[in-house]
Amino acid sequence: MERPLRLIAGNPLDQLARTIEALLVIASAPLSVDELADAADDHAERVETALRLVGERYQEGRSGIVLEQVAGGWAFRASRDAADACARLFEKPAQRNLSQASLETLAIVAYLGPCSRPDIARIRGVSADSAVANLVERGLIAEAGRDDAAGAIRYRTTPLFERVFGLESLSQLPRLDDIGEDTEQIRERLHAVAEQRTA
Amino acid sequence: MERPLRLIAGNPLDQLARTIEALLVIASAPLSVDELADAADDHAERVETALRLVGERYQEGRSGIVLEQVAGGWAFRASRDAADACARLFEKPAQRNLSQASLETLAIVAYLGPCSRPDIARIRGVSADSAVANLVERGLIAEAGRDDAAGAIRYRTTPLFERVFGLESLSQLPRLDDIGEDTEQIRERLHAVAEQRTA
Amino acid sequence: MIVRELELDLDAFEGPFDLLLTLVLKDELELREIDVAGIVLSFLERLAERETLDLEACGEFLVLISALLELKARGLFPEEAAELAELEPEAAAEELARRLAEYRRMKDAAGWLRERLETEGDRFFRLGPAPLAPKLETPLAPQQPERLAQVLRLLAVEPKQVSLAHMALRFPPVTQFLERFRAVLRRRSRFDFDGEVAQLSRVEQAVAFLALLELRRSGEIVIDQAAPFAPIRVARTGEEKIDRDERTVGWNVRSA
Repeated sequence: MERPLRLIAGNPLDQLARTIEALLVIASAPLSVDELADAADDHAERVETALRLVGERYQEGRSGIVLEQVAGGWAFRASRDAADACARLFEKPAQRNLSQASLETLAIVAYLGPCSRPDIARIRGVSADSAVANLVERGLIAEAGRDDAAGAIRYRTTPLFERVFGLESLSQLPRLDDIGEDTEQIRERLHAVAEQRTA
Repeated sequence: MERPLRLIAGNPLDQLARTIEALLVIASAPLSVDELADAADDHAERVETALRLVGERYQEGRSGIVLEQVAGGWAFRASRDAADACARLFEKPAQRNLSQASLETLAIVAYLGPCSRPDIARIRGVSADSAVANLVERGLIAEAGRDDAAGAIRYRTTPLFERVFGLESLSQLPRLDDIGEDTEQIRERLHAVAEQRTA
Repeated sequence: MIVRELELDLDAFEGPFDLLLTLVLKDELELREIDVAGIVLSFLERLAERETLDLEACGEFLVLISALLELKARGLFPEEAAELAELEPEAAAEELARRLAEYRRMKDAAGWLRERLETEGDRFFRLGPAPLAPKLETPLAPQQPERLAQVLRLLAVEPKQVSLAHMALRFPPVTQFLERFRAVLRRRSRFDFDGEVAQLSRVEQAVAFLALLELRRSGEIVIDQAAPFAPIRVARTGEEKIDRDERTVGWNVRSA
């Protein structure tokens, strides 16, 4: 398979790129530039340059293996083209059937940083106990120490959360304005009901 | 219309090869030809042909990722050239620390003597199941018979626990006179506080 | 239209309203898990399907849903209900608006996450080690025993002192009022609910009201109210001469 961007064998940068490929194909989680540099015993800047080479080679449409920057590091994943085939063979236990309650709880933990079950219940207006337990079991949130005042356990999102949602870091979460789409929906349903009444 | 196989991008066989790459890069175990064929929704013979293509692309000296046939089927591994880097990656995070959940669970078992998971959950205010499983796997706690009343499995600390914490025996644990004079008082105090927290 | 047969499809509960009430009353379902707005919407949608406005169903529903809402609010925010009560009405409204805005933002964020799941759902990646990767050994760092003592001390720290107002807002069990009303009805064939609960706190009154509904549901009593806000009169079943128009028949005969 000759490709225009093929890396020239023997070139030290090419060798570094191959080392990075090797590290990423066996890694259990995304690797940061520093982790890659330490393992490859090379400089972080050179690792960054080599990562660009790797990224050109492993991109959507070119390869079944795709390099992505996610959860504070770099990782290989399957190409989107192969999603159907992957879905036939693999489950997605972390994100399958996430309920609205779980998503709201996840949003609160992601945006407000470490927070406890009482914090979450206060915002959602309903108990967060089962949603929190469910998210912990899925590995999307994890315990992060205890609240100083009340001693309640606090939770934060995990690197898996960033990976599932395709985020480089939590700072990639969008800013939120005050207009609630959900409120809008409820209003629409109410209007629809009212119109039916008067019709 | 049968056409001779052409090994250029866009050719279905090349696409199958890319699908196989995608499946192999996310698999946690080697995949057999049949598994690959089922997932790719294609014939086993075509999968075998495509695997030859993948093997040409991912071979020693050409790529950091190498296709390997092992007992259970096919899998990617790191190239031998990158062996040193991989060894450094897997040696590096040599020392781990205990999570808050594990530390709390360990402290409860160490100070209060054999406890069941419900005992621990009662004091922590949250399920202890994964922390207990984690500590058992690490060999820091072990099963110690069953609870008289409910029949739940109880856990005690192990000799490894004492080694890790540099203790000759549990009697060397730091005193907790500020909480209670003896185990019973400490237990009562912890239960009382836990109840207040969940009230 | 029979309010208690209203079919609900909520996160925490699926089934008829009647069953939801029963489960809440028996403490088998946490009221705080229930999305009350979802119940209201279901009711309105059902109402809209009908040609005439069912005033009786509306009244019954309003009473029921208000009792549920008040119980839920006080159960969720025992301390804050007291805090809010201390605020001037304007400040309290502002505080509630702030919380509502915060909740809306989080609903938005949840919506964004849901969309993101859809657009990113075709990204598959491996969880856990690669099949041919070296086995990862992660020996534990040597630990200080003092850390064990520290975490236990933290577990033994009493949470922030709760106010007495909070204690006053704790709920008596519904069964307490079930027993009480049954006892009253053994002595008398009928009584005036408002008079019976006049000395109680608002929370106790709300719980007492739920007990009343439960007694009616189980067919032990009939209830009559001459007009909205008029005193609620309670009578043993079989003594229901006050129940001339049988307006409560749906609640005492049909209970399963």
